[in-house]
Amino acid sequence: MSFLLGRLGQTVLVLLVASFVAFALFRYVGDPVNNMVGQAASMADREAVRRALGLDDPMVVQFARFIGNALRGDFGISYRFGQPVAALIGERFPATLELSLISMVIATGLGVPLGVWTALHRGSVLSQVLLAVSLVGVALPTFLIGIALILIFSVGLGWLPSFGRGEVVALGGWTTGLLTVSGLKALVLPSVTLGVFQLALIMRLARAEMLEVMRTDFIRFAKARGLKPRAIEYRHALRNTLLPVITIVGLQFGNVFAFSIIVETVFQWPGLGLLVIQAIQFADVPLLAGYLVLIALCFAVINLAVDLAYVAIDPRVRGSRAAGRAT
Amino acid sequence: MRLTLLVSTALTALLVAAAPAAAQAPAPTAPEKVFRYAYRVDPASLDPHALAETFTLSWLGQVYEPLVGRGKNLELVPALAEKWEQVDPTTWRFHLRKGVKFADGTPFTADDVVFSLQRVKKDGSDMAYTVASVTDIKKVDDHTVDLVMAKPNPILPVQITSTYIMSKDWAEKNGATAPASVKAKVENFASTNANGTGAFKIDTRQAGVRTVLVPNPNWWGDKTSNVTKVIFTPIQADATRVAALLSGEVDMVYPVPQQDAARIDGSGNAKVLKGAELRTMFLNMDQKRDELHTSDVKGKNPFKDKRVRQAIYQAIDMEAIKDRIMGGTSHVAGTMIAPGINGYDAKLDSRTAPYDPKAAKQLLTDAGYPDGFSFTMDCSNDRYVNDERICQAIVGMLGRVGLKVNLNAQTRSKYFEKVLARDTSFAMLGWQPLSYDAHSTLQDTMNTPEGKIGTYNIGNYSNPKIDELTQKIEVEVDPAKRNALIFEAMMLSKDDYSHIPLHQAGIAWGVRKGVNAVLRSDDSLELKWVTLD
Amino acid sequence: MTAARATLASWWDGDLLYRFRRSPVAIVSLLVAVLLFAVALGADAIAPYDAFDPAAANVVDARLPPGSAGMYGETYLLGTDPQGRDMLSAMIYGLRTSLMVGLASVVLAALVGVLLGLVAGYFGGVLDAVIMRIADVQLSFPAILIALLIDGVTRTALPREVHDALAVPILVFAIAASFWVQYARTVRGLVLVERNREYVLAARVIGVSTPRILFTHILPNVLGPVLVIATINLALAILTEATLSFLGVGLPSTQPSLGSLVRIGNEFVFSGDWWISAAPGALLVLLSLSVNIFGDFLRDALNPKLAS
Amino acid sequence: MNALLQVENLRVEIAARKRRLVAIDDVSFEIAAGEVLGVVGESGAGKSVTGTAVLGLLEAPAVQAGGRILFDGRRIDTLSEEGMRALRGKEIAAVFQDPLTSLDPLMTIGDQLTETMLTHLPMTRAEGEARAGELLAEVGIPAPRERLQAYPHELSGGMRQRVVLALAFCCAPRLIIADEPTTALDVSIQAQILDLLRRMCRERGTAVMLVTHDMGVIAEVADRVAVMYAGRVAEIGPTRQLIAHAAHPYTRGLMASIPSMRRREKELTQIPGAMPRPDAPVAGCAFHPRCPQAFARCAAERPPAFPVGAARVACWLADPAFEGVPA
Repeated sequence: MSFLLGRLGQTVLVLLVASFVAFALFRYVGDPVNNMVGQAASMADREAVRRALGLDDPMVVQFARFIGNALRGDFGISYRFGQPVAALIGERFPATLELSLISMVIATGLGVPLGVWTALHRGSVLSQVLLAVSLVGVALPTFLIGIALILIFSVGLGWLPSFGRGEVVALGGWTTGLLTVSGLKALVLPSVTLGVFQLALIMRLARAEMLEVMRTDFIRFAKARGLKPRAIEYRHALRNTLLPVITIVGLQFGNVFAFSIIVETVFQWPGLGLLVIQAIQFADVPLLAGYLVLIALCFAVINLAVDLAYVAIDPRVRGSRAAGRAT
Repeated sequence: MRLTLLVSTALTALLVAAAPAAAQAPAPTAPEKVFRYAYRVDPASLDPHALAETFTLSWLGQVYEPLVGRGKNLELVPALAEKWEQVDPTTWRFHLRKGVKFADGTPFTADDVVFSLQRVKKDGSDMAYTVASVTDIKKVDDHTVDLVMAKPNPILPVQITSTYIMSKDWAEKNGATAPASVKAKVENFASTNANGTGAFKIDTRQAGVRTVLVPNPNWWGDKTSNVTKVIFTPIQADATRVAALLSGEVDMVYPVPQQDAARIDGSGNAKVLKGAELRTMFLNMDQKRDELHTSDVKGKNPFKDKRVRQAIYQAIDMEAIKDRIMGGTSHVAGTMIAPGINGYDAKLDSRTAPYDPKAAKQLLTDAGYPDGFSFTMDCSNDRYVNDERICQAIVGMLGRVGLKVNLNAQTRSKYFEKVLARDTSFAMLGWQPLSYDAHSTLQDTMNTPEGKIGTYNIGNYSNPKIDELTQKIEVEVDPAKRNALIFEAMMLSKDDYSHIPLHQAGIAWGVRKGVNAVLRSDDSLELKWVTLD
Repeated sequence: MTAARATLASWWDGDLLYRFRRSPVAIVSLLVAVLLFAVALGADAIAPYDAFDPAAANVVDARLPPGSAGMYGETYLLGTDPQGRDMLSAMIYGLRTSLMVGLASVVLAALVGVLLGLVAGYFGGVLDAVIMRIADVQLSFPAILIALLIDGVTRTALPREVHDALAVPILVFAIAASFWVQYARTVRGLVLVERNREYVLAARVIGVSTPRILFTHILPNVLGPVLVIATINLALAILTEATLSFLGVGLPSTQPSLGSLVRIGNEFVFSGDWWISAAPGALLVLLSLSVNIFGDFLRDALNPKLAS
Repeated sequence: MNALLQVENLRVEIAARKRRLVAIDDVSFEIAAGEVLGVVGESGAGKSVTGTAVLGLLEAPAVQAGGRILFDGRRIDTLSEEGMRALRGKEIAAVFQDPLTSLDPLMTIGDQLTETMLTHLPMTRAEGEARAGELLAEVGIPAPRERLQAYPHELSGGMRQRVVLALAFCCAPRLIIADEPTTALDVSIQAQILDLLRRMCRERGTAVMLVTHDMGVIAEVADRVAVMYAGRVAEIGPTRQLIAHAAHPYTRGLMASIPSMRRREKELTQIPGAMPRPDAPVAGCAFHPRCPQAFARCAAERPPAFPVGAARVACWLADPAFEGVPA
């Protein structure tokens, strides 16, 4: 329980910091006025708009107003889109989440087995090749990968779409591209682009962890017990390898969200990243503020998921129940 | 928190939702003619009076209509008004088209015109300037409306070609009687929905992602287009946009970066339509401060010296910019208005002085700057075609005559904030009169700044003679006399090197084979003229 | 001091060098990295033209293919960019900028991170809790996002001239701000182990001052892992800078970095002027790859647990 | 000869850089069925490597470079990987030093026991689980049935080593390699575990190779002792004889430490100087630089094993031809 309380405290802290950063943005970034008036507006018009937005109030007043609104989930109306920020984010969030999830699934689903395999076959040529390729994967800038994939698979071969999300299906308030052929096709290039770096990273990490676990005493003891190699590698080593890997996968999720900004720019993927890069360009502060808080929230949710995964896998974390039975 | 709630409900919805409803359910009874096209951005709002921004207005022109429209060569054509006349010097009478219906079926009448123009004048409207001269809007009968002005305004029909008419009933029923205003933080039904008299109507729309349009069955006009469905997508990244055209995912993209034109033409399944913009790019020099605040010259302002301005003019090789940066598609400008703008005269449109770095250096020496001087140049990097590259080229050219220019290229919002606050010594700007009339160029970019006048005269150039001529042009009814006045004013500016006109950028649309579109020099795609083979 | 010297000796004792001699990949990667560093250092002498001087660009020579001759008799080995700038020169200066930003941000992050990690690990308690909480919060904001925000904020808050002059320090700060956590966490973990070692306890008993214990006894023992993190972070920092510049929020266009060169080149991927994007892109990948491979080698070589 | 285990001229080398270091050099000994052989020596003397070699668990860069290992008269060092695995845990079991790290932290004790038995013995899962409960009872764990569901971290160190013993004995092996089985435990628990080990071996007639640096343990448990020094056997013989009449100067040095029984390693190294490291081998007798009785021949020639009573001693002093140190 105290474990969860501590997590909650941390989440609140993160949210507070996020709001502060969001407010700092609100106060200091860009002059939104120019984005809201046309080219024919006079300087007097501009002043009027500035007053209407409350940009002339003292900072403290603006901060108080910001916090008050944020607590009610109200981040105001986007300067750029003229719609409530919460609605805009809600509309775009599914696209980014699906993209991030799928790329993480690709990265984890391939990265962990490859990492384990290369760890178990340290000397083999294929393992060395895979390692070298993974280094290239870590070293390649995401934007270059995206451009190259478009050139090859969209323009060159014409197999996969170069932009957008394809046909989406609405499930309640959620739109998903996972249920249509065109939606799935559209997902391929962006999620691969986003996943390459993570794949390489996770593979290398899984390999390093696996190697480390394979040197532990309990694996040595398991060998001394005459267990079959498969049992040692998969029943014992792999499960112990997964713990740190899960932590990293959780942490990397934040990075995937950030890198989705680049991928969404390259592929015109209609998600939050595209929204936020526009928000930065147009100094759309309410939108930025909402985005920041959402990122912090996502972080909290992912952390919770990681904690739950730990509880599921690692009996040592289920402390309280076990304590009653200890000698 | 609402956001949490939103996210969690969305998640729940995903997990438990039963019946997936297909967003797009094409039912191909007749062969569908789908036209898919992409532009760099999405229209900012669907409210036709919310934002005076060229693309938004152009795009909304497919759904909404003005009283007076523009033809394929930008000539005035009847739209919702069949004809218009000046019944006296201060009254314009518009005879409305009969039998017109809005997309929702309600008939179009004079009440809608009165309502819409009043709405345009309300707080929050960004289009008020188009009817600023109108003091009264009178319904004469169901199909006649009078616009009354305090003083004669000969160009009113020209000014209102983007002033769109909404349905009074629809607006009242949906609480959209005032313009959606990002300024007052109010949005309304009209910013996300539309009901116009135009050739197309909106089927579905997700802002910033995708908008589907279908032909408006109630449209009054000549049905040239055989398109049955239009899918519009904003694609911001140039490379992705071109890739989408080349891979056949869209039928048309614009703008096409000039350097990609050859590739598209050579692809065999698409071609590039080319034209020139109506927007003139030009340089502004601060001619007001007594000392340039970004320069190493202290105690005086070199730009106040006409020889310095001329030196800069002669140091810039506009032809090289055209060839090397604009891919040969731009039109080198000799004056501040483009061909196609009312008041344009080819006699204005030649270089005032030749490109001649030696002469420029001599002029600088004569002016007392044999070793040149330094200053900062402001430039946008995402507003105009190749803006940053043009500025970089200019910095290089000025460097060759000894002027040390620091380039400050930034995103449009920051750029405009800075230069509109006159926090600049030297800046590049583009201007396209929304009315396609030289008066706007004179009033907004060349007149002495005061109140609503001269807002975009970034260099604060002041010439009382030009100010006076501008006022005369505003009220002169006789076209010939009016054009003579415009000519005179433009010549004054040229002789004075008040601004340095550079060019009108080329317009390039990438069009797939089998798609026929009309390239208009205001860069506006009119869906009603699009046909598919 | 003896502990310091002993540790230093144990890194650089024959073992590391021996492993290095035996690894052709490590040798090549280090050679490439060193060569690139040297080219960057000597940019002023090596680059055929001054890429920072806008006057040197001649728009008439724009987009010439590699090997072309310019209007005034210049030779462009790798062609020219859309401004008529010599690609080779721009890339050499871009390399310098990228390396400068990468190195500086790694050094800054390492300094801050090591210091905070030492303090948190050695003193523990509230100080530790506060520092590690900050680190946790920091971790929830991805590097790119932090850098984007910091750069965006300073860009608006500072006058343009000031920002331009400070562009490199700001970028360095932005990248370092997201990298320090890794050092702090690693060092803290190591310090927790080291501080209970006998030699530290002994030093404490005989009254050696705390800073002295930290810097002469503990620090040398944690430098190995720090070096490994720093090398790998250098590659990451270079990529981060490139990514930010690609998004257009990095350095001003008058101060090319490899990332901003690729961004410009990206506009020409369909035009047939392949060298504008391919040349700086290849250099960027080469730099990042060589540093990464060498970092990888260092990690394996310095990690006794992985040593075989 | 009815020895259960015979090690003949075992040589283990470690590949390092350009040369191969000799970790175990010409080591020979045998263990009879039901016999406890103590292997004693300073750390680095090669005790554990010898045990590991017998188990067939040498890992690169260490390799067996010579000699033979026979189990029950059958050569086992040439067995295939799978053949050796089948033997490990079933015929030859092991107990390692640290019970805290010998068990897989993510698996219950019952599962680890069952898993081992199911690998080697023809039994059903239910039988395995029942047997696991009995085993826990035999090693003296209270409430054994409930403990089957416990995870290692829920048990104390002593309990865990009992579990390790249960794992070692679960398939009724004929030989147990016990590598410092009590070193990591509290002194009070050491005796309990040692008693348990001795009792179980006696009951089942299991032979033990007990690796330790603690002469006290040897004196208490072992039937015979092998003293190792720098990868060689210095002296091997009945425990009683070695304690009473050690022939090798090194053994005598060791015996001097017995009065302070059950002390730690420091006592063992009371002899001035340090054991030569494998990368700096010493010519002749490896002990001669530290030997108070060394003479010229010791530095020049390596002593073979001379029989002294029931023992064999690798020392020139034990040479029947030896007449005394030349003046």
